Amino acid sequence: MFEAVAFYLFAFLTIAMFFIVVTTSQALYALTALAAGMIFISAFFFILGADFLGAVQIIVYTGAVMALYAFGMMFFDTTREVKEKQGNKYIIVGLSTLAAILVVVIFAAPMMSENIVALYPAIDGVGNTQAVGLVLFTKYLIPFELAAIMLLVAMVAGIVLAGKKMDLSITLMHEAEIEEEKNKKVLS
Amino acid sequence: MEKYLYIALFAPLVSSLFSSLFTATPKKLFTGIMASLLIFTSLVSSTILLMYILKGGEPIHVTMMTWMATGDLYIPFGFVVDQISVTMMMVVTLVSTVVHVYAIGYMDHDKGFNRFFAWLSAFVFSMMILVMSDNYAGLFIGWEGVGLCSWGLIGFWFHKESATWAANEAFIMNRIADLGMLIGLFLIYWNTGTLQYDGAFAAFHQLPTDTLTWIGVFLFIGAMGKSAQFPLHTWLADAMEGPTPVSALIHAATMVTAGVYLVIRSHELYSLIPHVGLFIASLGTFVALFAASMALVNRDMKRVIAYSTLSQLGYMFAAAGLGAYWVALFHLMAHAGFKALLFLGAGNVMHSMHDELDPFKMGGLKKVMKGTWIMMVVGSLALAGVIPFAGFFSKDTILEAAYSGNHMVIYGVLLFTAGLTAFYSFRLVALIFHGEERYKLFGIHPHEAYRFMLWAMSPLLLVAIGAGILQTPFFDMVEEALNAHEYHIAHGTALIMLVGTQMFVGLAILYAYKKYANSRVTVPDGTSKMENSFAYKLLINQYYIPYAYEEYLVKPYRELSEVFWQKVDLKIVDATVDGIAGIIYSTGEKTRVMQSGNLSTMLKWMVAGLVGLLSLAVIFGLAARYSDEILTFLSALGV
Amino acid sequence: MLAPINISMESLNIMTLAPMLIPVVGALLILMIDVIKGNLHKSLYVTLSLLFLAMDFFSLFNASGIFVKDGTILGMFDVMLIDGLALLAQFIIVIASMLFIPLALTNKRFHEFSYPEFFALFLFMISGFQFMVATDNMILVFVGLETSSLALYTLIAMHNRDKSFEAAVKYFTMGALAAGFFSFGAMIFYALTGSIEIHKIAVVLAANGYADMGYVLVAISFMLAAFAFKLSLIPFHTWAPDVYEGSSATMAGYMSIVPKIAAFVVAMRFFEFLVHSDVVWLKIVLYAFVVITMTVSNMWALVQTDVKRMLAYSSISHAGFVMAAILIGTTQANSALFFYWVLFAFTNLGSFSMLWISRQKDLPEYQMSDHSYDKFAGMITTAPVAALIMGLFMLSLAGIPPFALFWGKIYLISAAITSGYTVLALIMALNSAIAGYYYLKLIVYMFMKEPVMGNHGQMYVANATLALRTIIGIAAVGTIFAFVVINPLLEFITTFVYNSGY
Amino acid sequence: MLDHILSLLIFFPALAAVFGFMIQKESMRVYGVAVSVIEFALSLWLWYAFDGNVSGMQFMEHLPLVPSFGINYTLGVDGISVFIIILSAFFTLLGIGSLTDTKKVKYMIITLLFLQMTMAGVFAALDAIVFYVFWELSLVPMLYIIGAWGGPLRIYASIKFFLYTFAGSLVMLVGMLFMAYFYYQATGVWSFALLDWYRLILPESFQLWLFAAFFIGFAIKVPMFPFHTWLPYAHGQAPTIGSVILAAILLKMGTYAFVRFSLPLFPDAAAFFMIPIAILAIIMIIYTAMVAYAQKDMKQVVAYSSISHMGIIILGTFALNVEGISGSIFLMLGHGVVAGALFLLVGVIYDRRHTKMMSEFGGLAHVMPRYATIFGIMMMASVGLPLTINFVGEFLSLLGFYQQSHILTLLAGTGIIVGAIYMLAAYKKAFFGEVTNEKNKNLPDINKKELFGLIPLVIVAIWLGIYPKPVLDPINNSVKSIVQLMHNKSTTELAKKRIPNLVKPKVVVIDKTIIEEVH
Amino acid sequence: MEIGLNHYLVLSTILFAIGLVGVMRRKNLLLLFFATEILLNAVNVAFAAISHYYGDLTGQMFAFFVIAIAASEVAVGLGLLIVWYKRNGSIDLDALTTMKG
Repeated sequence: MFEAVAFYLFAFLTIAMFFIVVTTSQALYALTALAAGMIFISAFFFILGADFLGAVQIIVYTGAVMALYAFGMMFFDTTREVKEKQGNKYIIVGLSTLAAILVVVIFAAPMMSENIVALYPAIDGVGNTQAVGLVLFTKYLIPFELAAIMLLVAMVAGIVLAGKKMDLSITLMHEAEIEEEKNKKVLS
Repeated sequence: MEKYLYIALFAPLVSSLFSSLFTATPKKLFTGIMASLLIFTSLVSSTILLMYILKGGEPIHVTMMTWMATGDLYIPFGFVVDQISVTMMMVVTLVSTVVHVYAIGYMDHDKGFNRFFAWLSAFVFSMMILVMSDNYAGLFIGWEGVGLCSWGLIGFWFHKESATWAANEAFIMNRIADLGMLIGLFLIYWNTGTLQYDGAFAAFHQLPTDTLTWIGVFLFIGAMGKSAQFPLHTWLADAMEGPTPVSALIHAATMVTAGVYLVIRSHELYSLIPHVGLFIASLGTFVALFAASMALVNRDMKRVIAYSTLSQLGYMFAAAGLGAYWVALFHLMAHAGFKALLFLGAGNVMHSMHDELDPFKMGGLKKVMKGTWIMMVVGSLALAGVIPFAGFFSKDTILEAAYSGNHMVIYGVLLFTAGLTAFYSFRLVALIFHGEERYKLFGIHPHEAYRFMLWAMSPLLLVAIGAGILQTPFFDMVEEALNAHEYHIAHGTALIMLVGTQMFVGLAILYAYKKYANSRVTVPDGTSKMENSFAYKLLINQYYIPYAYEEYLVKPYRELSEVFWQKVDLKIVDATVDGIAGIIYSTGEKTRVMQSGNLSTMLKWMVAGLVGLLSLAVIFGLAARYSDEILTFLSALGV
Repeated sequence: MLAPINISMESLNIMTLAPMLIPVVGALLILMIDVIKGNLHKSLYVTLSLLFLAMDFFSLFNASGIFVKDGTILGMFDVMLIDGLALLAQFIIVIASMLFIPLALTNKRFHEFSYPEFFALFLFMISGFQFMVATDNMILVFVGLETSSLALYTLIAMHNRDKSFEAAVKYFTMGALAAGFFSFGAMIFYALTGSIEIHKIAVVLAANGYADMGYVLVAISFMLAAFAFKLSLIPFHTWAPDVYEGSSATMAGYMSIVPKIAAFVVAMRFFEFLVHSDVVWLKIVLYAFVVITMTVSNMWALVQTDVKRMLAYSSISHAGFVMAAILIGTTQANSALFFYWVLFAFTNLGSFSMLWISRQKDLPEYQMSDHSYDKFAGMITTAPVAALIMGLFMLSLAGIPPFALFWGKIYLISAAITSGYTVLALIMALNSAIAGYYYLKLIVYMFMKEPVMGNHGQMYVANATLALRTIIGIAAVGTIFAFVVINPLLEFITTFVYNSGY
Repeated sequence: MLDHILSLLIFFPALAAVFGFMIQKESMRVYGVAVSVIEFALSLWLWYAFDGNVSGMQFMEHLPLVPSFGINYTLGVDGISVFIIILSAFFTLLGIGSLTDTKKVKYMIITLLFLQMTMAGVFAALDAIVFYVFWELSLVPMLYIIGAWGGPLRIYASIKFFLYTFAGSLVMLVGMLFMAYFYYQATGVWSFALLDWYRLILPESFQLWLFAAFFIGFAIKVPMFPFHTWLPYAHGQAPTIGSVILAAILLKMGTYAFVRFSLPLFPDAAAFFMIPIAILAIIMIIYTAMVAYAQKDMKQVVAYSSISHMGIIILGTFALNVEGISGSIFLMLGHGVVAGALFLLVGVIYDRRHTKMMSEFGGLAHVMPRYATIFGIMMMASVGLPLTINFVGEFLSLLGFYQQSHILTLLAGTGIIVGAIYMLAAYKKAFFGEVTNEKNKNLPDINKKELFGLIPLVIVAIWLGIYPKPVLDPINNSVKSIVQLMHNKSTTELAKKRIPNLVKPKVVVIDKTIIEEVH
Repeated sequence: MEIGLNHYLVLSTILFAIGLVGVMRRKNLLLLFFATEILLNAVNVAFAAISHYYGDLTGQMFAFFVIAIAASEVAVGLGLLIVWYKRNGSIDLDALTTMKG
């Protein structure tokens, strides 16, 4: 019963929050709502016994990602009201409701799956974090390492793109200008 | 003897090639002389061959080389000299020798002197192939070859629009007939397996009459074109645009008789299908009358002679159609002589009258041109069939043949036509040589032709006068080859017929003289009563047949061609192709707006794609899940 | 409590990682060199990258030797899967990359190549692609895909001009959406089967007899949408022309080859078992995708005024063409896919390189865009050799024999015929005719028009250095003399594909 | 060397063309002539070495190309193809030799040499894919020739030419792949070798579809009505040399392919489609002749006349008997010579006046008598006068088809009438009459270089008209074997009826003793 | 009332749909990126739920990696936005239409 109450409560909250994210014209509201929605989602993770995931959700999303977005917002000066020209609303609403209805229709039907064997069962008496660690560092070691590379890529990319290197475009400059620019750098 | 065969055949070719070397150079007299000599050589060889055949020699048959051989088809260049072909060879070489010599004088001042001889000799060569070939394909080579040379010679003065037009008309009309001939050849090949005369003739006896009829009809269509039989006759009169020697050689003596030759050559075929023969005879008779009627009023000297040629060709076909092949051949031979004579005489007149053709503008030329006058009169007498000139013997035999075959209508018409013939020929003579000297009105100073031209014409004069005596030896010669027989009519009847015919002819001549050989004759100006009568108009306009051809065949053809090009080819066929390409291109042009470049639109497209896939999935998934129910439902609906 | 886990090193098959790790090491090395000493010339990085790619190639060679001997290799807790498809795709990826990287040595300087990060990211990207194709675990596929994509977005943006940012942003945003689709699709499969490994999914679905058809179809829909994005199938293609136009020509050429082959391999792993089971729906949808993509993008290519954009649409069309192989799903078709793609790689890289060497920094007034058709007018008189080579590539793309793509084309069409897709074969063939038009258009401009005023031949080879000429030479030779190698190539590919069970 | 003479014939000009890039501009013409002389000499050597009594393939070459997919580089010639190869070398020589001063003459010669490679390749190929390779490749040089040296609409014309033929041949390619697949099904081995395919007897329904697929490719190339509209544009815009080779050789690829592929591979379908195709051919003959009559442009007249003649070739081909097929092959040569010559002739006048409109001319026979003579000879050859090359072919084609249908042959025969009409009308307009246009008064007559191109053609046109045996005999032998093959392969009643059996059934004399023994 | 797997799936779908709405209607790129985060989060909920109901950890793994991916995307996406913003002074999506057709 508690589970049901919790589910519906958080479901309502997340939906509401995310709805605000996509509809509000205040960027700050959107950001806040997104952060709140993320936290509510972590609640689901806790309900579902994925404690580690819930923690990660809060730390990574609400902590890191939201902070990044906040910086971004400040940078872009979007704290004011965002004016968006809207094209045909019917297309948007129509398409998304259709998509939702279609999938919901199917998901409302019970799955008849059999033959499902838990490959990496949650072991009784072992904490979620421990179990996750076990799987993560055996079976999913390679994806984990690759994820590290991915983060490295993202980091390098972020630095390259946001850094000073992109300020002057060599692509658009003539050879002579490039030389000039180089000399300037050496001199300074 | 083969040697002479080859000489007779190839001397004209050599002559032609020799002359053609000089086509681009100014006039060289020696080309004319050389050509005449070579043609004469051919004549001599032909004469030797004739002697050989007359002496009862076996027909000479040579096969020079293979022409075409594929599948079961085998066509060699084979030549045969038998009674029929040797007669034709004689006619061809004799007339052409005369014409060659004559042309040296006639074409004296012409720029294209050398070219003329090249064409003329080429014609002789083609004609020789035509008559000497031992198979239908070879005959067809000559057939087309003479057509080509006729085209070149009619259009010899190619700066004249009328000449080139006439040349093309002649060629195309002949082509129409050639198609018939070609089909005839195909029929012969697929039914007998060969195009050789002897092989084909032998096989004809085994064929059903239907097939033979078709063969006969198609071959005769070919003959109709070349011999200008109705309805393909209009080209012949127009062909008079060519130089007169050409008219004499091609359009009187030789080429136009090729059709007759074809029928005679295929007599073994036609004797198996008498109903076709009767048709030929009827058509010939009709043409005889039809052409003679047009000759009555025509005001163009050469055209009158041309119509008379047509008319005489009708006689020949009448004879051939009735099975009297030897008579046809004999008439062909005699006709070649006197008709060439007439043409050449007319050529002299033209020459002296500065190419004036209207006999009404002449008159009284007898004084100036005595030699020509004699020749023309003799030629006309022969044409009219007055005893004892050549025409009498040949034409009279045709009438006999018609009579003895009980074809009274044919007989009657031919007899009547004989009268017409006499009338129009002497109308011409009277207008040209007798009466007032009307030419003076036009400031012309006529003069007699070169003497050597007259001398050159003399062999023809001899033929015109004395060919009659050759009838018996000729009959003996061809008796076997053509399965000939004399026509025996009761003596009394024959005498009555003879006298009657001669009287009729004589009256016609007298009437012609009376009407045209007097001082009252003036140049018609289109005001006289006669000129406005319906009959006159009908005749002078050639029964409106050329007009009808122009209006109902040529023009529609031209317009249809234009429609095919402008409307069908460009607007339908091509436009369809371009249209397909255009549709593809414009679809691209129209739908490229999908690529608006706006990210939001792009994202919407993606979602739309997903939703599309999902809807398909749901529909399909539901259908799969409830397939049983759907099937029951459908079956309940009776699907 | 948990029992300690013992893992023997042998069972891990660590060598399966070698091909992917080599570029990673290379990338790290480049980054480190940059840290130690900056401002080094790009040729160093190009050579280093080339070196590591060569090593990558040899390790692949080594792996394929083992594959030929022992068959499919699983490694690292069965996450890594080195089968024929993985090897072939990696070969193509590595070879195309090796052909691509020397193109950085242009005469003129361009922004991206002036920074070592470009090369590092490039090598990371390759490694990402390699991971993506060498597994059937959807997590690894996803992570590999994202690694490479994120690197790719950056590489595009590093060209550093407005259009390239625009391109990168568009690509990125749509990529994010596609990532959402992918994960959602994977989720449904997971819900259905409790597994995210493709072969297990296949097994479980088959055991269930596809009972939850609706779910399966929804999952396929999402997956299809994700792959269709990556493979630029209509209507998920909208990024492609803009991204190709916005990025440098050489990058565009690269993008038309490498990311797509990676996506093709995954799609092949994913859809093959579905095509062969009774999912008729998938066949219909794929059929529609193939036909629409081929035809419509051809029509759009017809109306382009810029050569690069035209080539972008043509690449879309080619992708649609090759997608037919997945629809057909026989060994011949799957071999044809790789076969076609190898040949396509040579030709398409060649033609994009030709654009690349003619890239100007500022446009004369008669030129609307970087590579407008007008630019190439009368090229035969001003730069005959370049015109001939470009014409050659166009003919090859059009499928004129005996140039490279023709062989791919007949093999693929033959595969269609062999499996009874007659109408499809005809549509494929006729599309080549439509495509002929726009390839010809360039030929017409190059060979049959007079040069535009002020146009001198130098422009067409402005960027040419020995490296670029060599690469174009290799591509041209590969295109012309393809017929010499098709037999070994075909046998090689067929063996690999067949032994992988596809 | 004789073992590889076909490869030599194919690749020598290509190699020479590649080397041609190194030649200096002014020397290019000499180089081109030299190469084409060698090529022509090689082709003559091929003829010399060719055994006319053998009906099968000679000088076979075989090199595995893609053995796993059954593609082999197989070459060979028989009586059907050998002469077209010679003709193509001949025309390349004439074309290069009589090339007038054009811009970029170097590229023109290189292109022509490449074209020669593809032409030789098409006719020598005995593997479907190799055939297809050369077939498609031949489009490219021609595209360039039309597009770069053509008239004002050249780009439209060249693209139309290319795409139309390309689209058609792609359908044909699908057909070829199907054929290979059927072979694979029947034998378990992939093969594109024509001689292998000959052994395959397909059910009639398959034959019909495959025939249709091949037909589209070939018919567009020929070009048959209603796929012909690219041709007038191509001819109208192409430079002289382009038209010459297009008409003389490239169009023949289509008809040749009918004989090489459609007939022996699908005898039942050929017999089935005989009448419809014959009707198309007759439409081609009459309709295009009429369209030709309506033309104002001399070159278009010749262009449409080509279509008309191709109609007769098609008709002969679908006569399905030895006479017809031999005739059609001979007519391919004949039409090649004649149409090539006519286009050269039109080019002569175009070089002088830069117009081809007949209304601009008139009375040319006065100022250019030699030109008029040669034109006249070629016109008469085109009209199909006996003792010219075309007559042999036309006669045999029509003769052959007469066996199949009387009435259709009669209709087709009207071709000789309508053909004469437009040709004579055109000749009259251009050459006869007075010289009315001032510009024509001082036109120089035909010069030596032009004569170099034309005289050989005149000689050939007449020589082969009088003595076609050296060419016709080998053709006949090869055609016989094809017809027999078709007869043996045919399965339907209709085909058995329409395709003659050349092996006359032997009367078996039964020995009495044998019968007694049986008893 | 028992909360089953389907409940979570439906919830996930609804969230996903909201994300789609955001993706389609947002013109401000930053806010658009928010929407993509919603998409990924929606999937994560479902993964966690399936993982829970099947007693299998793989789902959690997937969710874990999805979070990592989302984080990296943010980094790169923001980098792109910054460089774009520096040039154009706008992150409005409608300004991104120089290439089309």
